[in-house]
Amino acid sequence: MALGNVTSSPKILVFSTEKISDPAIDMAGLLKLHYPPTVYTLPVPCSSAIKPRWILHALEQGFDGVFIAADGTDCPYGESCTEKTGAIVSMTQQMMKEKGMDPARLKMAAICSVCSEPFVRHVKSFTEYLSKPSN
Amino acid sequence: MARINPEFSDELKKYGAFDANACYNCGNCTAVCTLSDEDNSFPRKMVRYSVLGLEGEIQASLDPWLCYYCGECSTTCPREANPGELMMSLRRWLTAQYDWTGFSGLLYKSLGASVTGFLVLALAVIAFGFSMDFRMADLLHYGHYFEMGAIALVASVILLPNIIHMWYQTVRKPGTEAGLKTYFTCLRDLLVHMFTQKRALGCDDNQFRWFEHFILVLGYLSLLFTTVFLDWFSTQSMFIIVLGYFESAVIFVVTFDFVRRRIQKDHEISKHSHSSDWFFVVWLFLMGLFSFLVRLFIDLNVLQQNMWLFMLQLIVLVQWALLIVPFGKWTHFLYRSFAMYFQEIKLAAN
Amino acid sequence: MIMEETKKKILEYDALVVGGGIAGGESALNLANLGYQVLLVEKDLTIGGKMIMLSKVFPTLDCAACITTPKVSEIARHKNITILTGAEVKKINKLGEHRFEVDVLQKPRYVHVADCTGCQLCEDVCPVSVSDQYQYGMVGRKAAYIPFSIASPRAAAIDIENCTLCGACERACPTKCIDFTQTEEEYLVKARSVVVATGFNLFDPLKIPRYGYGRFKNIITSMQMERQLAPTRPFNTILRPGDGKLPDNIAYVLCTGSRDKSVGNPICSQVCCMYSIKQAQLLMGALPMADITIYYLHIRAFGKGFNEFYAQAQDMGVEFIKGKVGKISEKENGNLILRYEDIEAGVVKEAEHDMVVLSVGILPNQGIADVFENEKLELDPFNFVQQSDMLASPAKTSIDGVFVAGTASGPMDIPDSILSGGAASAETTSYLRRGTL
Amino acid sequence: MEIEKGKTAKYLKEKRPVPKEVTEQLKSFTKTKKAILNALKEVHKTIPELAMELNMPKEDVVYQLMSLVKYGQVAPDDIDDMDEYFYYKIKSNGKN
Amino acid sequence: MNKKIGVYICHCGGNISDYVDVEKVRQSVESEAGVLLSKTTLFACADSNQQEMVDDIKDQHLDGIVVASCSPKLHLLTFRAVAERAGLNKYNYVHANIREQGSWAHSDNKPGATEKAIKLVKSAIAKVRNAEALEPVKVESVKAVAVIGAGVAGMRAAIELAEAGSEVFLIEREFFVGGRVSQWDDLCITPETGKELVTRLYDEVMKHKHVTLFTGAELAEYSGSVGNFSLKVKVTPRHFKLQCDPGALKKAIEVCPVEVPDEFNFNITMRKAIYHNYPSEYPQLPAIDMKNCTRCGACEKVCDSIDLSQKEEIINLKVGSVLVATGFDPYEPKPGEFGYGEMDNVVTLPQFKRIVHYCVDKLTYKGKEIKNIAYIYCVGSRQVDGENKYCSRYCCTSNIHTAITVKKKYKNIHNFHFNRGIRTYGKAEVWYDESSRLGDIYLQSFEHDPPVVENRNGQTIVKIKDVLTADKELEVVADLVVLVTGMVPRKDNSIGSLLKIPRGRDKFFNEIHMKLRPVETVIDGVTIAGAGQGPKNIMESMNSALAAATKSFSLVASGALELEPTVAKVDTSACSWCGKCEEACPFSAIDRVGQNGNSIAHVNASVCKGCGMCLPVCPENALDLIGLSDVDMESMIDALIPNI
Repeated sequence: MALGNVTSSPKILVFSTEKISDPAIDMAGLLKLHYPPTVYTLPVPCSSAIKPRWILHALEQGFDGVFIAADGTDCPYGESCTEKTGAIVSMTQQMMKEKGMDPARLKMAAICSVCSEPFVRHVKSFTEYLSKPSN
Repeated sequence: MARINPEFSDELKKYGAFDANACYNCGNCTAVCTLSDEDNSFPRKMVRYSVLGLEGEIQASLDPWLCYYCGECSTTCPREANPGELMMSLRRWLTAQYDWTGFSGLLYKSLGASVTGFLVLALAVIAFGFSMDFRMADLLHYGHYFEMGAIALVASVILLPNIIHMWYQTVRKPGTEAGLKTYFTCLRDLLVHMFTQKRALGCDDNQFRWFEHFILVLGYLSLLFTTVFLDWFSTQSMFIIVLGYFESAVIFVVTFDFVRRRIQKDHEISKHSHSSDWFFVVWLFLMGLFSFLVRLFIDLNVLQQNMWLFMLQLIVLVQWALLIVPFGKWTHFLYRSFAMYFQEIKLAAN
Repeated sequence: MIMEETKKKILEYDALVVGGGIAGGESALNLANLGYQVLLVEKDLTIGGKMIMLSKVFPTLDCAACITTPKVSEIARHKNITILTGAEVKKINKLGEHRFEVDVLQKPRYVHVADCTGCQLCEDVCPVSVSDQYQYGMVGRKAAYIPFSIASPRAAAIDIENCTLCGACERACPTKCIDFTQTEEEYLVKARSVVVATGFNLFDPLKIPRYGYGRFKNIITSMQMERQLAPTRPFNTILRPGDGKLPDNIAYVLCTGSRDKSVGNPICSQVCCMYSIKQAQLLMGALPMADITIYYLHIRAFGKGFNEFYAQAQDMGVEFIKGKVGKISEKENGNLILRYEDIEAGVVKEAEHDMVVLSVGILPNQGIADVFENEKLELDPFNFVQQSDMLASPAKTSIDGVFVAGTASGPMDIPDSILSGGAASAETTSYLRRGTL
Repeated sequence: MEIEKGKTAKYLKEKRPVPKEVTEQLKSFTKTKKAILNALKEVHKTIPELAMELNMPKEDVVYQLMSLVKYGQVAPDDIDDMDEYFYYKIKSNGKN
Repeated sequence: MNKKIGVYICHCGGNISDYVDVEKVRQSVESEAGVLLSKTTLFACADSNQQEMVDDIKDQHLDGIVVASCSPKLHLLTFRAVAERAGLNKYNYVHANIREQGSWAHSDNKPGATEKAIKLVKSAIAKVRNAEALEPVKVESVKAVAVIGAGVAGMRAAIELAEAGSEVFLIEREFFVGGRVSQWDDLCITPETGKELVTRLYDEVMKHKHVTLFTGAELAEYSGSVGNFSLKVKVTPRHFKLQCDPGALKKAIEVCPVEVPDEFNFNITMRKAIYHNYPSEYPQLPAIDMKNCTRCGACEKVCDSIDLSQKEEIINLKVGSVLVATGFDPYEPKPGEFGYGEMDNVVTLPQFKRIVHYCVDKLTYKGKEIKNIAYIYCVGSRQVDGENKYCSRYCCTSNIHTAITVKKKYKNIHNFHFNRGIRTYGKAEVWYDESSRLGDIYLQSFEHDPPVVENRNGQTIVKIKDVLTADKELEVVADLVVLVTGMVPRKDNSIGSLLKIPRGRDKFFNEIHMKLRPVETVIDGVTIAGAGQGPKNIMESMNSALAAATKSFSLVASGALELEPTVAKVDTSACSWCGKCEEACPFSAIDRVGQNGNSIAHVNASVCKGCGMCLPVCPENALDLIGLSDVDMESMIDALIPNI
């Protein structure tokens, strides 16, 4: 569906977490680590609270990719976060496959509260992946 | 690879240095110094070498002689490390290094040795006078010959070898290869600097200091000439007599001002006086004054009755000629000029 | 009550905070949040101290205003805090534990602050133009003026020294808040504790004539550069005050008036290295083509994130030269020649720059000690307020019940000032509690 | 003692005469202001151009001109070809 | 549905407006559904603008506001307060982050940044349109604070908290209090020694009946949230009864067969398994180190006070706030780093301080007299290749002070400081001056060319290319090489990982904002103080301890707290209890309750922390977070969708 789109850069929705990964994304700005402005962030309390339907909604409505900036082991709500977020991702990817979407349009990585550089690296490489004509 | 010697700064302290260790190497002193340039950036480098105790580097350097001590580096030093005074002390230390007899070092480091030296010479002169029954004519006669002899002796036995030593340390040893022609062509600088101290004009403080110094040097050299070669004390020539009066007056008037400043300490350069500085200015003052008075007494025809004055004059003269000139601060006049000369040679050779 | 004292307004507070900068503000706010009644006395027309004047702050590059203004407005609105601006503490007498008697003198502002809407109409009509102290003399301001747009209170004031009393402002004022009949107000404050947060003064570079500040117009102080970079800046961009040229080769001279016994200040000011590095980074953003050179002795990048910030400036291309600038001379075109020893090369050099910023140091703001009458507020050898128990209770002074916050006790950066303000309020709290138990 | 609101300056003037320097200063500012505004009437100018024309030290022009910018009477225009000096122009009526 | 929305777009004095065309943003959103007014402002957070917003809300009867400015981490609370002052429910205000995630992140792409800002503001408008008035969850706050770490910062904070009127539990992992400062002798700023300072603080702690000190105690478990934390503290026994006869103790130490390196002296000496760090140390009761004890029982035979049967205890505590002051570790040089571990005369600064402490008239180490000491700075700090990029702040001053002490205490000492640029900031500059004047020699290395320590013919040589002597190679024969090691975070990060305190790039605990909230962490109710937050000297640690105490106290002072209403909510009509949410909830906030004969899930609002973990697991989509419903999320996503 992105094929007919004329805009230059793929649109990515990032789910960040209020206490851990969102500060890292803020810091990326602070450090002027540039990344494409077509990356939009919506903070949630914890990455394991993201409902698959939100992800699907975003992808269906026009986002080229969704990136979950998960808490990883730093999650203030408990160790199980990573595992639970992982489950959400695989469940959603399953649903994406069923809908004929490339499951690689959903990505997840743990972004610690100071992982500004890894965040920028992730969204840049994700952008690159999504810009490939085959996608 | 140079090895650090922390004891060296203690040695330098005996030559009058103090607080140089406080230096935090900001380079302010070098930057404010108007005589410092890209080829010779000082005094910080010398401060640094002194702190580290790199004696070889200091001996090979002419920088201490290139400084004419305006005091700006010391007044503006953020650490009050007194680089100006350090440079002064290095000149004393270098004098001691150049001097093959070792007397310089002894006199600089020990006030006792200096005083003893002065006393011994004074007693020797008195003994000599005694042996002559204080006959004025003989004394005048021998006094005159003493001057000539002393000049010849000091110049050939002490000063010349020391200058050669200095040359070896600062020119030859660091590897400067200069042809004879260079030595010849640069001679002009030697003479100019020796007689004019031109370089001091580059200092940032007032030029009056240079002027005073300049006329003092001229007065001193011409009085030397007048007494030794024109035989001032025995001449009948009105011209020479008046010239001598004038020259000796210049000396004691200017040195009086120098002494006054050292007492009042109103300028940075006169704040810190080493004993060798006192000896230098006071003896120069006494020489000028006594010479003046001796001639005056001759002219008034009262010297015969006042032999003590002549004896005093002779004592001061002997002390000056045998202690201050070969080993004391007087040598700076020579080394400075030669430093400029060697510096020109080094520049020309590179 | 004695007759002559009846003129004075009598006020009672739990704590008197002297100085409305960031440290004093932090103390006042903490105390007020715990329910204590606080009187904040500020000499200037606005609270926020020096910080509110700054551009951005290191090492996070947050804008100073973004941090100061909300704090300032929280202070201004707090129901437990009373603010007196344009007021000075004249006398403090300690009558006993928890009993301080303080004389405060408030100069007339000639404006009723409560009625002023900050519309600036008075400013428009005022015919007078004098040097603007809030822009460190780089531009003028009117005699009827609002200090600057984010001042608190954002209200006009009349500079009576320079006013021609033409009355134009009064006629223009829509709320009729200008009132030339105002007179000095004297207050007698009964306070149970005192926090001294009187901040610092900047070194005056006129004391180093060989730098030529004042004579050479393109040499400015770091505070003037700070203003040029701030959102409430005097020019529309960075300009040389000598001729209005956009500078493209700017030099910073560190340790101007710090670590320098020859000007009587042997200590390090702790912030100059970092604020200069910060300004250099900001200048590289504002003037992308400009070269920035910082002449330093030692870079004191010691705090959290500071060394990384220093490395970042190096990566951005800021040039760092180790060597103290010895003297500065001016060329015909207004450019400046800096003479220094390049320590790494051991050689004296000269460099030309078209603008020079003197990174001036922090000096004590000395008056406060004289205000204490019957007990002595001890000062340290550098004339900052002496911390009597520096290790265990850094906010304590020689007088029980008087606490010190921020740079009044020595140079420090903003995070340290804020922590110190927090410490002062903590100590004040326990002191006040000792009074009630 | 009732003093009318909005006319209090007169009251203070009686009590406290305005120092001479203040009025002098005002005169000199008004003069400079006029001169600068006059010079900018026709064409926009840079600070060195203004300094030359008004025969004023450049630093004084910077100070006075920037004050006028602040008071909204003058506005910066383009920058010169060398990217060195801004041109300044009169701000019409205080509205751009 | 809110229809009267005010939108405020901040210039941030150029921080935003330099890259984002704020006027364009304003124009693009002014006709969005529900937007009644839209404004740009120089500083949204300035007092005058706040007042303007209050007036707007009141005059125009706004029912929702959007502020587009910096990160909400800075000013969310500021604008919530504005809303409240104007009588608007604070949850009807939504923030758009167009600085950190807008102008700054995309300063290289102004049109892109503007476009993104428009989308972010529209998204915020979409959310505020659906926003409801919410009431914060009110909880009772336990008027007690747990202070973790009884070093000087922890003890000082405990004293302050007790004086302010809180119950304090001071929890120390070691058997003795005082932390690192007890290992220092002279402290440079005052004549007081570390021991004396610790003693003073300990006495003060003991005076307060509201402070309970646990030694040998570790935080084992933690649950709950601000105002109401439950802690389980594991207390290891000392194996000593309270009274102990000094003679018998001496004997017990003598007979103990176990010898281990004494960590108190940084392993330069040995101690027994029965030990105390120094005479009159606090608490004045020795302890047995059970990790090394062989339980041979020899000590029990000579000393009645020893009781090897004492058991570990678990203590449950309820507190409203936790203050973490766990301090630092000195950097441990790697084997071979400047000869450490390979040459027998290379020690660290902390070790050196202990050596100086034990040598009375003559400075000796391993039997050899020390005259020439080479100090190598920045070991473990400002690493060019390693990962510690930060400056450890205290080491220059501390080392110079030690060098002065050594010079004054012993005869004929020569100090050589191999540094990277001395950082004696502030008043500490006078120590640098004094040491220079005493004849200490400072040598500075280039960043990429550190000094070299080598063994040549049995002599230890330190070589350097000296910045201060124009790159000249210099060398010193050293009798002892002291590595001036910096501070690193505690090796044992169990507290940090238990409490989930985020760490900064330097791996120290991170505050929320260095200037706005310098002692708070993102974990509500957990504050930090002292060198655990980053290198600090004692005075700076004390300042942060006092500031953190104030902050922690303010959380428990009133006995009640308001918490975010963002908790999970069950759609009772959709739920048909399957138990998955109960399983997913890490806080046991979900119970099974009966409703009309059926079982459904119920959320206990005061226990729920609003993490949302229960949301995706519900097969019926019966769970939502308040303020983060499907409608909220999807309308926000829709607003972000490109080219609509």
